[in-house]
Amino acid sequence: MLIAATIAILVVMIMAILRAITGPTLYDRILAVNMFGTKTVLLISLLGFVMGRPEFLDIAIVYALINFISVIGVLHYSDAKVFKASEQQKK
Amino acid sequence: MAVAFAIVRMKDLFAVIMLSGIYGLLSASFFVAMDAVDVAFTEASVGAGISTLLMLVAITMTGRTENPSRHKPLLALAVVFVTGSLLIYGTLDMPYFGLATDPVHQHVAPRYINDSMQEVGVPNIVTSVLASYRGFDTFGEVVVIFTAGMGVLALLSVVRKPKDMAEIDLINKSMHEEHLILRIVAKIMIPFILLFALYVQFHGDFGPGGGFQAGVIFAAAIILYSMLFGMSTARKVINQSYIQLFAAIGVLLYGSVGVISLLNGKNFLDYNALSADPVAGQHLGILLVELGVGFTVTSVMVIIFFNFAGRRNDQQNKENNDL
Amino acid sequence: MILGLYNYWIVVVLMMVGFYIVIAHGNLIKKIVGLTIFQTSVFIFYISMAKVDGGTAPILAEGITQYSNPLPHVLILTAIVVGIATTALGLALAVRIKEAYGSIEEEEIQTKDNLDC
Amino acid sequence: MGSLMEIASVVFLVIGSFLCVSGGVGILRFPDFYTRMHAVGVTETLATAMILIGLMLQNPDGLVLLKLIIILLMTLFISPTASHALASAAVHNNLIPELDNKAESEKESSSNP
Repeated sequence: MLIAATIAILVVMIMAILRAITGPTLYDRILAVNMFGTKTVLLISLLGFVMGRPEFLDIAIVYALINFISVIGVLHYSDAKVFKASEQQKK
Repeated sequence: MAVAFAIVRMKDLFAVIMLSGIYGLLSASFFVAMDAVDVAFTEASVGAGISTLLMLVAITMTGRTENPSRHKPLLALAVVFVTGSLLIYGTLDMPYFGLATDPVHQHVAPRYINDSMQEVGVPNIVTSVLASYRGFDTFGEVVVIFTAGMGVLALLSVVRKPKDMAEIDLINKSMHEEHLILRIVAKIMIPFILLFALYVQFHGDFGPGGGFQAGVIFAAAIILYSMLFGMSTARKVINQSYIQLFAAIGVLLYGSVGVISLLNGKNFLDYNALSADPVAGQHLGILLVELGVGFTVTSVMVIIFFNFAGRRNDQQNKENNDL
Repeated sequence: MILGLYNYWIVVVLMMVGFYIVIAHGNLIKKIVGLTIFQTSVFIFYISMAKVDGGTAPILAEGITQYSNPLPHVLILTAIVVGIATTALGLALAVRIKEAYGSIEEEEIQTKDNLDC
Repeated sequence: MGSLMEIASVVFLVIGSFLCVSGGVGILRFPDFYTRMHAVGVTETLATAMILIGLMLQNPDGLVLLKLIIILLMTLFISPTASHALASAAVHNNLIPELDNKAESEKESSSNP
């Protein structure tokens, strides 16, 4: 069962990558990365259980934290003028 | 793999950087699947978090789009294909993936695996190899990190005029009205992150973790703070000269542990000299050394980020003044 | 049996992608991204060499006899952090180049240099 | 008792995986950014919670349970916050939702005066 859940998460991760590659706007990409990060947290906790060493959950915690930080950071810096200008040019 | 190919094709640097963030996450999950938990730990905090952020800050300063290259990439492709096929030809002689009889696993690894518990007394073999058996290497790495931090400092440090400060404060205040929810959540999260970094630092002997990872996580918390509350606030909390001092203290702590063991008549970084009981000495030595690593990594990461962000603020202020 | 080498092929492909970015693209930031890809491929190379079938992570625990090789893990662990520090240094250089030349495209920088001479 | 826990855990894992996949389909198939974000933001939190609870039921002992709870709490904090920040940044930077023409004109008429 754990393995089935792992495979499901892998499939979703591939979907997120596709969105990040095709994503028309910047925010689509950020959204995909955010989702990818959450899925990685899940994947790692599942992998820990699949391999029978659940003490690896530390890594999942780090992922959750770092994912948050990087999303916030990306949003913070994507407010910059450079991006706004180019986004408007696209329209 | 596909991510890497997509990175090649993209002209839009922002997308490239987002993809490289995904690439970092992906390689970290690969490391978990390959049992390299400590490495995954580091790659998680570094590849997915800090490096993405740094690249992002850099492209806000250098512009977002990439010019199409004028000459044909055929030559480059040819070179790449030739090198690649040569390398693949080379791998034909390599041992198969995952065999326990590979030459890599015959040389020193069995000794680390079998004897480290008696000699060092730390369950996490990676930590014991990192800090004890190959302590000298790690010392070198720490010095490299320190030097890189100093390099960034030399390249990007800004001499700030006190007159500008009030102006920046004003900008920050108006900006932060928008980030109310974020700031409250961050206020809740930051203490947890710091606490967790300390846990990682001192739990490195028993589980995945250690000075490098803890340093990066600690620095990430500080970076989060400085992003949401403004650079000038963060600079008030964390004075940059203290941080520089801490970076130096970390290296010095590491080095002085080595010197003390020299003075006690053993080799450089031989922790058995630190205490009458060898295992206790090893524990003490690893603790101190990891602490030194943690100090240096934290302060270097913070220095790097502060200088990038400070440089960027400076540029923006200049642009504002020009307008 | 030759399929047992697939991990090395993945590494080679990744490495070549990074290499291609470095030599074929003019943008300095893109080059740095290429370098990180190259770097990560080397990390994957080491880590996949350390993997032992049926082994688990090298943290001693009761009832486990087969561990993966800890030595490459140590090397890569430090290499990652050193890698980020050097990447930051490279980015800092790119930023300074942008300030000095107004561009981070290799060719534009070269033409400007030639004009100066 | 043990088998009951296992069944419950399997059920939670199945629900969680299903929600994950539906979120993934959502992020691929929905037409514009806001709908995608809705799909992801809604399913993600619940799916994470489900899978983590499923894992908790697999191994109910001390430290592991504690860590799983920490992860759960963090995702419950982080995920909505990140979604909120993302959406507000998108609105702030004038990313216009793709609406029907009718709805759009109504919205414009209501916002213009």
